[in-house]
Amino acid sequence: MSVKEANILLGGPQGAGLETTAQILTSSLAYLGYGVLADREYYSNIKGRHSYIHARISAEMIPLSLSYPVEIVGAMDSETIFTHFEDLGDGGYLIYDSSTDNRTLSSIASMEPILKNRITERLKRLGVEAKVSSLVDYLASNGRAEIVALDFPSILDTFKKRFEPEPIQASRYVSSILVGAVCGLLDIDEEAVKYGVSRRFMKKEKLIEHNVFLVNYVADYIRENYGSPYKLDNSRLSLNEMLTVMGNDVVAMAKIVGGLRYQSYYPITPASDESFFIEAFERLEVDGDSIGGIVVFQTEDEIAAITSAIGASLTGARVATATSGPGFSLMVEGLGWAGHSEVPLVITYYQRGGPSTGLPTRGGQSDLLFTLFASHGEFPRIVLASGDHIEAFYDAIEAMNYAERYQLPVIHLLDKFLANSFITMGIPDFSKIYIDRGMIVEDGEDYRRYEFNGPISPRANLGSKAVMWYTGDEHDEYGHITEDPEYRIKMYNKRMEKLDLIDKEIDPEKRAVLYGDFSADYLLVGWGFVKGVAIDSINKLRSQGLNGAYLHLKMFSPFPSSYVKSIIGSFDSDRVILVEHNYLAQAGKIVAMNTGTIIDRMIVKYTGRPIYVNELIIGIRKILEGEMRVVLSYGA
Amino acid sequence: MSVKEANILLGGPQGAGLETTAQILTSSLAYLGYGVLADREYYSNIKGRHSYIHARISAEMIPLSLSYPVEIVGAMDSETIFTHFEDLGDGGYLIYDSSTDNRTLSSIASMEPILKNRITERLKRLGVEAKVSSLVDYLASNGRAEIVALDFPSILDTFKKRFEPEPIQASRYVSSILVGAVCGLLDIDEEAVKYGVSRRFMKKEKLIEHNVFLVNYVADYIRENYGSPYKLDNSRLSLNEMLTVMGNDVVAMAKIVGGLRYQSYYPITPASDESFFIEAFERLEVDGDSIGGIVVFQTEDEIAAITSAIGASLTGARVATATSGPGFSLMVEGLGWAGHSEVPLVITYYQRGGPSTGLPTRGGQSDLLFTLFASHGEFPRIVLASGDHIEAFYDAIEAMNYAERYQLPVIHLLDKFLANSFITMGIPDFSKIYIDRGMIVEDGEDYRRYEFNGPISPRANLGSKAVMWYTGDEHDEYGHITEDPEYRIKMYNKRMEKLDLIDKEIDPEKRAVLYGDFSADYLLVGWGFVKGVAIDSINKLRSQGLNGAYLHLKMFSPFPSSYVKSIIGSFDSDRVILVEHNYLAQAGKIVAMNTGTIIDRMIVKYTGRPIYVNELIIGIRKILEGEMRVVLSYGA
Amino acid sequence: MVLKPSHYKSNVWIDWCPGCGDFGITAAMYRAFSELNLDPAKTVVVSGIGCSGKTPHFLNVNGVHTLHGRAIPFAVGIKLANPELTVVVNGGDGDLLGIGSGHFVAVGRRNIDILIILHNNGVYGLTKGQASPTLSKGVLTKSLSKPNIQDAVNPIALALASGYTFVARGYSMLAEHLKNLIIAGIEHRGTAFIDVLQPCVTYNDIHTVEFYRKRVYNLEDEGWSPDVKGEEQETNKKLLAAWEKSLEWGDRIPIGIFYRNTGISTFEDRLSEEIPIYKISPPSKQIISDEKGRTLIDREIFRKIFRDYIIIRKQER
Amino acid sequence: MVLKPSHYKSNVWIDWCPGCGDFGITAAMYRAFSELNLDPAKTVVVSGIGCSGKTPHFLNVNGVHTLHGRAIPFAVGIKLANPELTVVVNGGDGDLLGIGSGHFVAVGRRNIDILIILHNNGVYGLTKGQASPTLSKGVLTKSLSKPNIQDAVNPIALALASGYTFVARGYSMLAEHLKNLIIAGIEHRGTAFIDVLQPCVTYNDIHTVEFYRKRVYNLEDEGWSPDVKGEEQETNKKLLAAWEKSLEWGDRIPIGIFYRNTGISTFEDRLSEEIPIYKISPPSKQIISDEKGRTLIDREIFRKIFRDYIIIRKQER
Ligand SMILES: Cc1ncc(C[n+]2csc(CCOP(=O)(O)OP(=O)(O)O)c2C)c(N)n1
Ligand SMILES: Cc1ncc(C[n+]2csc(CCOP(=O)(O)OP(=O)(O)O)c2C)c(N)n1
Ligand code: SF4
Ligand code: SF4
Ligand SMILES: [Mg+2]
Ligand SMILES: [Mg+2]
Repeated sequence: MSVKEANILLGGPQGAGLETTAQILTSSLAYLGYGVLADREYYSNIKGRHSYIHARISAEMIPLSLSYPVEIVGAMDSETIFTHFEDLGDGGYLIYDSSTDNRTLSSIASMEPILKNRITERLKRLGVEAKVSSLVDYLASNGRAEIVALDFPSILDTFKKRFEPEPIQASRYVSSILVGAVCGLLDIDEEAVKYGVSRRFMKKEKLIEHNVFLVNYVADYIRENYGSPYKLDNSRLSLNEMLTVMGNDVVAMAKIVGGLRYQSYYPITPASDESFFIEAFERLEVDGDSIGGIVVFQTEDEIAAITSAIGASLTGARVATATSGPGFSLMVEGLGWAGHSEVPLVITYYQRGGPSTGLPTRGGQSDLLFTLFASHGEFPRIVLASGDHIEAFYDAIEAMNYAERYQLPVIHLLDKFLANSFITMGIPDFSKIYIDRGMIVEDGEDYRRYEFNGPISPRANLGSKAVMWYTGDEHDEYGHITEDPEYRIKMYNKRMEKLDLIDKEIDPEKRAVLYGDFSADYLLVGWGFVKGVAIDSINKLRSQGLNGAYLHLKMFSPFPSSYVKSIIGSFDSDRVILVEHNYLAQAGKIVAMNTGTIIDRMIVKYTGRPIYVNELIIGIRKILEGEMRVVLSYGA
Repeated sequence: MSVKEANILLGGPQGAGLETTAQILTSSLAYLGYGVLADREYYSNIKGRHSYIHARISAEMIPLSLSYPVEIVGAMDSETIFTHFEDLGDGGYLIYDSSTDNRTLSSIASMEPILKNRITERLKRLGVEAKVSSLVDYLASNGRAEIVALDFPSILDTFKKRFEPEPIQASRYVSSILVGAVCGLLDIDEEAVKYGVSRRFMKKEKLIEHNVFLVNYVADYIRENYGSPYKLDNSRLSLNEMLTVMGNDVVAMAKIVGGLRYQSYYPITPASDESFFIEAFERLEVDGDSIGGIVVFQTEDEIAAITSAIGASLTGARVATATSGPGFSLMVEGLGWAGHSEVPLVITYYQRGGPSTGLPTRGGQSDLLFTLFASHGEFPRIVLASGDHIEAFYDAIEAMNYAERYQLPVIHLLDKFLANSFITMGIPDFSKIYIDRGMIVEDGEDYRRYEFNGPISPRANLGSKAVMWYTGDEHDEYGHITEDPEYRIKMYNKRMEKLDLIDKEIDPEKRAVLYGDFSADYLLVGWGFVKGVAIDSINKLRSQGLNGAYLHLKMFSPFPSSYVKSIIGSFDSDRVILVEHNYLAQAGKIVAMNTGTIIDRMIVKYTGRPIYVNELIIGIRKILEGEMRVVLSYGA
Repeated sequence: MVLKPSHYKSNVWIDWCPGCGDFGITAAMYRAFSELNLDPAKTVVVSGIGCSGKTPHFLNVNGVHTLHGRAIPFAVGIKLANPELTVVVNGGDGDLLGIGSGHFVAVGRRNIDILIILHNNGVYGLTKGQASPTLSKGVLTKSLSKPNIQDAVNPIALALASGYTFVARGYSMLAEHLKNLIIAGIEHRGTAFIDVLQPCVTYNDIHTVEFYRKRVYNLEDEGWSPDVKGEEQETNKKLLAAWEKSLEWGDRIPIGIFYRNTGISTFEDRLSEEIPIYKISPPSKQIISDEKGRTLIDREIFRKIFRDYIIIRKQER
Repeated sequence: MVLKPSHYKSNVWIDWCPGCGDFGITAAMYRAFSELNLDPAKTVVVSGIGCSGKTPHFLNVNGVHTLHGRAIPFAVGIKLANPELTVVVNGGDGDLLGIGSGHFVAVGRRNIDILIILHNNGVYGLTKGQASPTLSKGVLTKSLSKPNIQDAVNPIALALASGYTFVARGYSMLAEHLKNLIIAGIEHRGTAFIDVLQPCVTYNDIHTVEFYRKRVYNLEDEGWSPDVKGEEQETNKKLLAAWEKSLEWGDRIPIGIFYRNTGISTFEDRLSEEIPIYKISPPSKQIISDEKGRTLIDREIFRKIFRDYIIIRKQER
């Protein structure tokens, strides 16, 4: 027997090697051609709080979404068992450290009191003592789960006897026990294990040897004692090469490919990993030769991040900055200057759970309306949101092209879900990529930066032969201050008419994409990371006889109003459902503002955790049965 | 013969005493019971650029709006003549300094080249040489205007001979020449002049004596030589006492009356005058006794302004901060913290011409959408806009009440038009004023700042007997950080449900006010300073047989959706017209977002100058004749 | 009733990395607060964002965990509105000297009576170890991919240049000494600053406990006298001496009070001069209406206060 | 071709108040630029907001009139992206030392090769005369309704504490001297700062031309030697001497170069070490695509650069 896909959850304390586990597994699986999507959930904490990885592995496709229950829960510690035992599907496998059998729930200091109370209540209702062994027994005894009890310390002892690792490091091998157990259950072969481990530890031969041993040792044990209940089908994916990347990485790669030459940033979760990635490639070396150089500049704050990026852009460099909510809030004044002064600028915006500091390491989509109207006064901007890793790649390059072509700020909206989830994907299609730097001029006798010749004036850079002026005040064609009312109107119009130009030039079907067709029974409307789970849920429901479609909104400014109106308008209003990661259903507000159509049915989630297929399906059914608003809440 | 109202325009270089002129005139007129509205237009400049005061004086009412042409143009300098000669109505009076007859247009360095070119063109077309004397002759000869030619230097000589003022001061008497001329034309009596001058120079007997002399001297001359063509009717206003105030002053007074105890600010036009006003009353002395004390704190920037105000609010003080666009852009992150942490806070927001530095000393209404969605994430806020000085007074107090009652930030939207226009108005009606501090508790065993008992938890202050925690992270009832999903939903809902509570508690008819009735032929929809000109234009048009109504939007969050929808819905869609001081017709977007009704006819103005009755009337007619969008542009 | 140090510990689980220097700072605060017998309800700990930013949650006094870099202006607002409160700011080096350095400089011009404690660990802890403004050029901690390209700011020198009237340095592992500094800082009337050397065990493998153990010495042990007595001459002398000491960083790192000047008026004093009732009745304490919600200022008082803006109409002719 | 000072004057009408010290600063800039024969197209004047903020419009070189307090980070971005440009910042005291002081401090840690000119007039000019951060406590200018309640920050001391490698003071009415300072500041490799005493005739009736005329003296005339030669010892000595001088403010006010250290690498140098091609081919100069708009990085190069992220599938079994 074998399976087409497997869902797994691995949990443990922050800082204890969970990421290593995920990287090894993903590499091994990719090596065998499987598609993987893995979400990382963690607290705003460096060490000790509960974190976990939730993944889907598929032999048929690159997974677009996640779902519960899972087939395997791998627990590094007892907090994971208590937190996730109900995430395990009937008959699923719980991997845990049997040496912790005597741990009680109350002894777990790192668990939030609120959650502890809730679990206590739950266990009471189930009649289970709040102790690891009791919970495990309960799961085993009523056939709820298969228990893979591994005595971690004794496994490590065996291992230590053989390899004598430095004492301080021994604990860091725990993650390999989990990897091994999973490899056993999925029947990942030795070659793949070796591949995965080698990639993780790159050239560190000793570490590789140790960990390969440990993984295989545990995997063999599992195979012997449990078989491989989730042995995966051979992959049917056609990719021969795969990128294994997080969302941050994908965007960073795209920026590098797209010619980014200056990125400023101030550290912030979950945006800064992108900047570190780019910095690692600052020399842009190929076979020892440099083909360019990228300045990645850590500023003193986000105000300096955006204003220095603007400065750099004025010299003609292709620039961007990357941030998250609190950082963007500080960039608002600079954004206005860029919009007013017609500066090409990309802001890569990773949304997290707001408001304020909010849930800084969790996901959300609650900043859309803010990005559309941020900064005082009116100026044109592009707001573009990506739905998955692949979209993010192409969009990141388009964003830079748009910024230069239209000489304005482009806000590229992403979120923590995407930023921090691993995926395996194909290498981008280079035939779809191009670079558009807009209208650039070099020399400049009597150069006028804001020459009136339509919304776009030819751009000369600081350092070219032209002399020019910029100011945040209203200005004349040269960039000098003017308060003249007639000029004011002309210059204001010139700026604002960019929106009409863009609306004309960029195909509405690129700005909003319909998955499915008009004959569907219902229409989901969403954006960003909702895409995957929406499409998968629709597919699931289709197999249950419900035919749905998904309207994926990508560009919010300028908004493809008539196209969207026509699509939404062709569905009965009680069959149109917003799906968003926020409270207000913000995209719905933008639809209403632009089309006059109020969508009043919505499925929303704002716990900071992604929307899962299992809950979205239920949500859709509820709405189709007459509920107006469903608030989702699944996930620890 | 006498008139019911008079419109005048007085111009001169910034820093040359125009404000003095306006203050003296307003006081004199108020003393005689007339209603005055006077707008001040000036460049972002300290000395030398052209500025002017445009006023309406009425014997029948407190004027709500301004209009062109005017009956009197008083020119301190030749720039005023060239800039405003076409603002003068047929047969109107031009007061000017005949010693400048030889000044040519091209010699005026302070005039913007763009404007200079335009005037040159215009004069060419009129066949007039670009010289003061030629222009004056042209106006006189074809009967376009009556010319009041005063030789300023020789008048000053006469005066100097009599009083021997210090040489440096003589030039500062120029403003009194203008006052005198206007007083002559309007026939303002000596007692009133004396009153006006005395109030301006308070107790400085010598200055009073000098200026009274000069004003009367000129006024007498005018009466003798020109009569008093605009002798005003006796006032029919019933007020026995009048406040003569600018918008800034009114709001400051309201805040003082309303119990403000801490105001932080960073200097910015046109907001900081409000703070200076409050500071002048920091001791709150009545008959020598202090009845309170207000800390007015000039911070290092607007970030410190908002965050220190939040800090002060946490101690239980009634707090506010006042700013304009660029300052608000910097406050966005702090705003989110206040919303998230449920802190009572008023931000008095004076809009000016954006985007960016924009037209920093001109007016606008382009920040509405920004205030509604500023800061990342979602949290409740109130956004309230005032339409005139009187509304501003009551609203400023309500804003503080709302902030404390609902424990949230309240953004009180005003604009430069209001801030910098003088008005005469009655003393507020104290029976309409009350103070509501919301639910405050004093002691606190096991106090929970965010106790779950509906959207509003009883508030204890720092310094009370309770101990409490605040954080910008998502938190539990105590204010400690939590990332628990179930708690997250509860706390998030608690915050957001404030909007429903407010929507229930505050009468929609207070949030949107209909002037006129449903039987009207057309409906104007506007907000803020548009109110006066909208109502006056409707009245004007009514006398021409067109019956209109005006829907005045006052609260944008929470928006009185069904009330507004019902009003707008009862008009034919081609008879509903947005009137706004911005490009996008932003209030229209909010109407669409909340009601699904797109209003697609609009009259907008974004030159930074107010909308005038004369142009609005034309605009309305154009729309009723089928135009979709009218962009107004009157005013230098 | 005297409260024991343990009373100042809240029941929130402390989620700093085991061994983090922040534990030492917090412990010193518990002890200092206990020795001063601070009323938890009249004490406010204000923090920014970072590992250091979590501090208030671990203390059983009022806590205000604010925004990255903004702890100082929040604290200033709290203090000005209710000067009877004891206000302590805890901030990271990124927090106070990077994004927040504008406020750090500005508060020096005011001498508001608060204590600012810098958690100086050389890194941005909570965002995973980027170089903070106190990390020197060329230093390569394990969290960095290449040596630091920016130079370090000198917190002591900067505080002195900004006008702080109490400038000190402590070390988180010397809790008794740090406790005494905190007590002195709280007792100082004016803006007090303590630069606390705080090992970050997870990201900074240069400025470790080992590193500091060898280098740190106590200024007092060398007879250092930080106190300004009297005239400007003396102020300048002490200031310069402190500046000189602030440059000492290498084999020997001084801790203790570098500079203290009690002769400068606090901002609260200055406000009292402007507004005589300020101290008895600061903004937080004033009553602004009667029980029925009527304003203190009624029509008559309004007419008196704003008489300069009121025009009484000329009697009808 | 040598450009005369008048060439650097733009044709925009200068709308400062007659007699304003800003005229002197601008005139000194015209002359310094002329002596250096700067190419207007390769020179950028960056300003904040305020009376001082208008400066770029009056100069016939590239001008970037930015946001209040943000001139420094704008300038930093310009310089880093195109290090061949001469970049000069003009800012007010509110601008650079109030709202912008965080950037003022931060740039000191980098030693980026720009010159910063402070228009120090003691007031917020363009917003009508509020006290700026350089106005001392108790001072009552005619624009204030009561004596200043905040103390002054010392620009020279702050710049020294922040790591500036060239710190000077000029006086706007001594144009020749100021011109020389500007030349020295531009020629200095690293972050240079000139505190220019600038009378505001409209709002500041304390710090007038008369006031300065009596007090200002030239450091050079007293044999002051600001230059650090060599080791750290010397750096600290010069730094301390400069700090001491910075405290001199009263009957005698020194102008001239307080401190200069040419031994610190510029940020641009440091970047070149990281990215060898940086100086020849900085961000502004790089070609990122071919004429057809194809990316420099094609599929093959992509596979090479990112090979660590690419997994080649196991050959089919
Ligand atoms: C405006 C803003 N920018 C960035 C962040 C992200 N952030 C969180 S903690 C932190 C740095 C913390 O470093 P430090 O202040 O040194 O404190 P530590 O963690 O070292 O105690 C940053 C940049 C934020 N919360 N807000
Ligand atoms: C963010 C922001 N806050 C406030 C202002 C208003 N503002 C304009 S100029 C100015 C002060 C200028 O003072 P200073 O920097 O000393 O320059 P000066 O006019 O004296 O040359 C201020 C506060 C602004 N433009 N932007
Ligand atoms: S990351 Fe460093 S500063 Fe933060 S808790 Fe861990 S050891 Fe402490
Ligand atoms: S206000 Fe002062 S600084 Fe501004 S232009 Fe006038 S004199 Fe100069
Ligand atoms: Mg730190
Ligand atoms: Mg200034």
